Amino acid sequence: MSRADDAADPTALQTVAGPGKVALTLAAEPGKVAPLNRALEVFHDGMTLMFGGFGGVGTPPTLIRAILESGVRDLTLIGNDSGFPEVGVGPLIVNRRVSRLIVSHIGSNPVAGKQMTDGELRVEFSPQGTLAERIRAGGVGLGGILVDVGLDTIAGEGKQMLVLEDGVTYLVESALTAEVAIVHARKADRSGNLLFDKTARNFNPFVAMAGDFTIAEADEIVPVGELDPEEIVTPGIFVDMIVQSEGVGWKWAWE
Amino acid sequence: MSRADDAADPTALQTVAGPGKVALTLAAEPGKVAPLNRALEVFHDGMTLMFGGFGGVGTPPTLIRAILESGVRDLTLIGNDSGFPEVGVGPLIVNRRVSRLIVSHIGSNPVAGKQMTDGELRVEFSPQGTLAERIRAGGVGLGGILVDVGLDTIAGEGKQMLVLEDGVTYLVESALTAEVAIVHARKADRSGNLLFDKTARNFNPFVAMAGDFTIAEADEIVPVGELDPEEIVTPGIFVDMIVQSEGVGWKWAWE
Amino acid sequence: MEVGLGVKQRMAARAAQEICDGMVVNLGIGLPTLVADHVPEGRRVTFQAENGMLGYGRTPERGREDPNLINAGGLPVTEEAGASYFDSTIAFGMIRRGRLDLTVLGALQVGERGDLANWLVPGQRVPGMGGAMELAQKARKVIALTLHTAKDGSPKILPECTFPLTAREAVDMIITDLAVIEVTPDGLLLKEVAEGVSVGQVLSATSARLAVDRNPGCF
Amino acid sequence: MEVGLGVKQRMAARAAQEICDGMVVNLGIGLPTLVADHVPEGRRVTFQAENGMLGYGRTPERGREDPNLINAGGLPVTEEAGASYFDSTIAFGMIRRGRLDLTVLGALQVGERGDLANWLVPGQRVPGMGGAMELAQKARKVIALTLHTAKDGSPKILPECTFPLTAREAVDMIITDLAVIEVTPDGLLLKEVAEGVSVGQVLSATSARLAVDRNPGCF
Repeated sequence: MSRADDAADPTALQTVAGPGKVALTLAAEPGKVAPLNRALEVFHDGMTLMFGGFGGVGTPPTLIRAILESGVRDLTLIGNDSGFPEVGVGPLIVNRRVSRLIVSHIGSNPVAGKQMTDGELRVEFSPQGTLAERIRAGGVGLGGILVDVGLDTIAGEGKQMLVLEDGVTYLVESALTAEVAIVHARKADRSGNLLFDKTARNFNPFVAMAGDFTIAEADEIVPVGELDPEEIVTPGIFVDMIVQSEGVGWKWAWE
Repeated sequence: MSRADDAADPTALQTVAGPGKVALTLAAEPGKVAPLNRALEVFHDGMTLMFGGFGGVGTPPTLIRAILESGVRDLTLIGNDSGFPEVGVGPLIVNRRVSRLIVSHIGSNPVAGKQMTDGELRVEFSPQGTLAERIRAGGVGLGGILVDVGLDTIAGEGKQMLVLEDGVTYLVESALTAEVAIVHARKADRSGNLLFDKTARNFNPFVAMAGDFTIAEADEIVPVGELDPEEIVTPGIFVDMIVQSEGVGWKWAWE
Repeated sequence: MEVGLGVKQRMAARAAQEICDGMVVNLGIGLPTLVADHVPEGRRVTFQAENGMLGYGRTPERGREDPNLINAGGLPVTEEAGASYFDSTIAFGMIRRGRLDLTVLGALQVGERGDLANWLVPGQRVPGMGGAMELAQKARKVIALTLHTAKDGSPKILPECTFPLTAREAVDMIITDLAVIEVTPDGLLLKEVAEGVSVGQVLSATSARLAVDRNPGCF
Repeated sequence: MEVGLGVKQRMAARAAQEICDGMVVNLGIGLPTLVADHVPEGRRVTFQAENGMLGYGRTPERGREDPNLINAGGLPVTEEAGASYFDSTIAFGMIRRGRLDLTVLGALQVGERGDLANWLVPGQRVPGMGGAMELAQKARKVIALTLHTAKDGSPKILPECTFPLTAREAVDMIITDLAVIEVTPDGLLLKEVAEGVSVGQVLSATSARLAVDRNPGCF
């Protein structure tokens, strides 16, 4: 018996629903593949949105563009970084759709820095590896982790601490989840099994687990059974919806 | 600057050494591949040994046989379970080489149960998912995890608890590492990159990370560059030594 | 009392009726394992094994077993289309994260508020909890599949468990050789009796308070 | 003071001398990235990128970049034989577990006990720490690769950092445009000076106590 509010209601099986609050009927669609406008139904003002990617690489471009065009605002974003002004989640920040960021750095997006300095954007920093583990902890249903990174710096200030039985002190870092998580996959099968592309994997596999409702944007969508079960990085059980990627629309920072 | 005792000593690079105390010169061997007798040098009485496998499936058979023949005793074993009497780590227990077990169950090995009842074997149980995360936490250098499984049962008794800022109570579960970890891989390249076979993967990938010195027994050892970088499950950096498997010598429980 | 395979198969078949189309299901060791062979025709079900597999299929033919393709109970299985392999942390990630629709677990005792005890018999056997705590506490629906009484005839469905718990208020439904019982906010409710079994027989074999449905069915 | 690429390349080349055969190395963003191009002939080195790659190689030819094959600084790289991809939790697992032999990081300030500050300029810039805390605290050897003084000429090697720290007592060696300095248990030790630079020049550009090696070398 799950303690969550999604009690054991068999009718819930008629919907595509994560463990959280978002539920969406997809009866017309075989599997979890949906058109982009269906994906947009889950986004709303004030929501918490988690994203895969690292410097924009591996951040789902089509979903970001659609979210931007949808006009949703007051977002809390959780992910590695604020992208570049025109790459990754950067455009959401530049266009003032974001009120709060939980990230490891914003160095590549000066607009984020300016909004923070101007008091328009709340930014909470975690060391990158700690942030990754906080998201993963949320994704696998843990309450948090104990870590000693940054313990004796201002990054540890004001945080809960704990002395383990062996006498060593750790920072207590709480798990992170989000109403919706978006990831970018190289390939998805229609049941949501995902493969990623080289270093575009980065935060995506654990972000996929940490969404109460997870949407994968895939470069290629294949029938169930086409992926080698040994190679699958994200099992489909963590993915609630799949949309076809329209490709990266931005110009890379190094170009 | 690492806080561990393995300070930044460039001469340490002449040895194959994990972050812990075991160090072994392998100058004569290209890569990390070693004959079985070299692997045996790292085992000693009273040591902590972590093993991959689940009901014996994925437990390295050749290493277990060699450890048994070597006569080392008074071992602390950390892994999912106590195997069957003739499968997995079972023979080490049956032959009284083990003084302490940290596992999730011993139901498949009645000898372990009898030794526990007779006071010959100390057994510490963790719920399986908690145990897996404790080992992984050790493997990725965390101090521990917060988990609510078993919180209101005797499994939580005597354990540290912690109330997070949101008011939810969790058990504090410390990370686990071991002097030596042994895993069973389907394929290894000579730099230690590993692939596993179907459900023989189980505990192996995170056990491989949690050893201060990790030995992989591989069914097949291939040159560096032969494995697809996208498919590698355990990056070679976590593996200190590779030995050729001689195959499973036991008869499976279901046979 | 020794119970024949026929009775066990009927219990498993009844449990399988609770599997709805599209569910992700984890079957515990022992009796629950039999459930896989009774999934009603036409229902797509994804079986999860906590050692690290999603999408396993039926038992392979004798002689075609793969020693590395095994469910969490240690028995050989097969691979269905769309299957995936992963390590056990991810397997339990799915479970703790609430992504499992249903688990069927064995039971030593069930309390009337749905408490489950299935990992330790004080003074007798301490097999350990394995993955039962995560499954009982975190699956969306938990079925206890168990004989109605212990070998000595004593009731297993009790006001309070006397054995150490696996999880509190975890069980949603109890399926036994005698009955199907729902755990409701108001207590236990007898929904169905086995063919040839009377309501009175069920009540006398149960030491927990047990309300009887207005119109109990039969299975 | 604007420093030419030649000086930076010489600094990078000096840092590359610290890479021993077989090392696993992580290079920070900015100046440290240049180190990859100066690894001495014949030394096998495995570069790790904390986004999730082990075994990347040199910068690809112009026009042959792969947007999904990128180091942690966001720059295109290539794949060496034996490379592997993994998610960022595993990348930091390697780092926290002490499996990295060497990291080369940029610095805003270095304290005389090896404290490192490189993520925040109070009142000016708050780029965030990224992965620098893990790298500085956990790599077996940490080199701070930085200009000896700030743009306004003020010393960056100080008795105590005035900016918030990335990690305490983390740096093992400081390589600048002027000098190579070792962090020893007894404090900073000037080991080498840059060609054409005098020991006196280094001392006057350093506000931390700085002992001078009996026989300082040149690079």
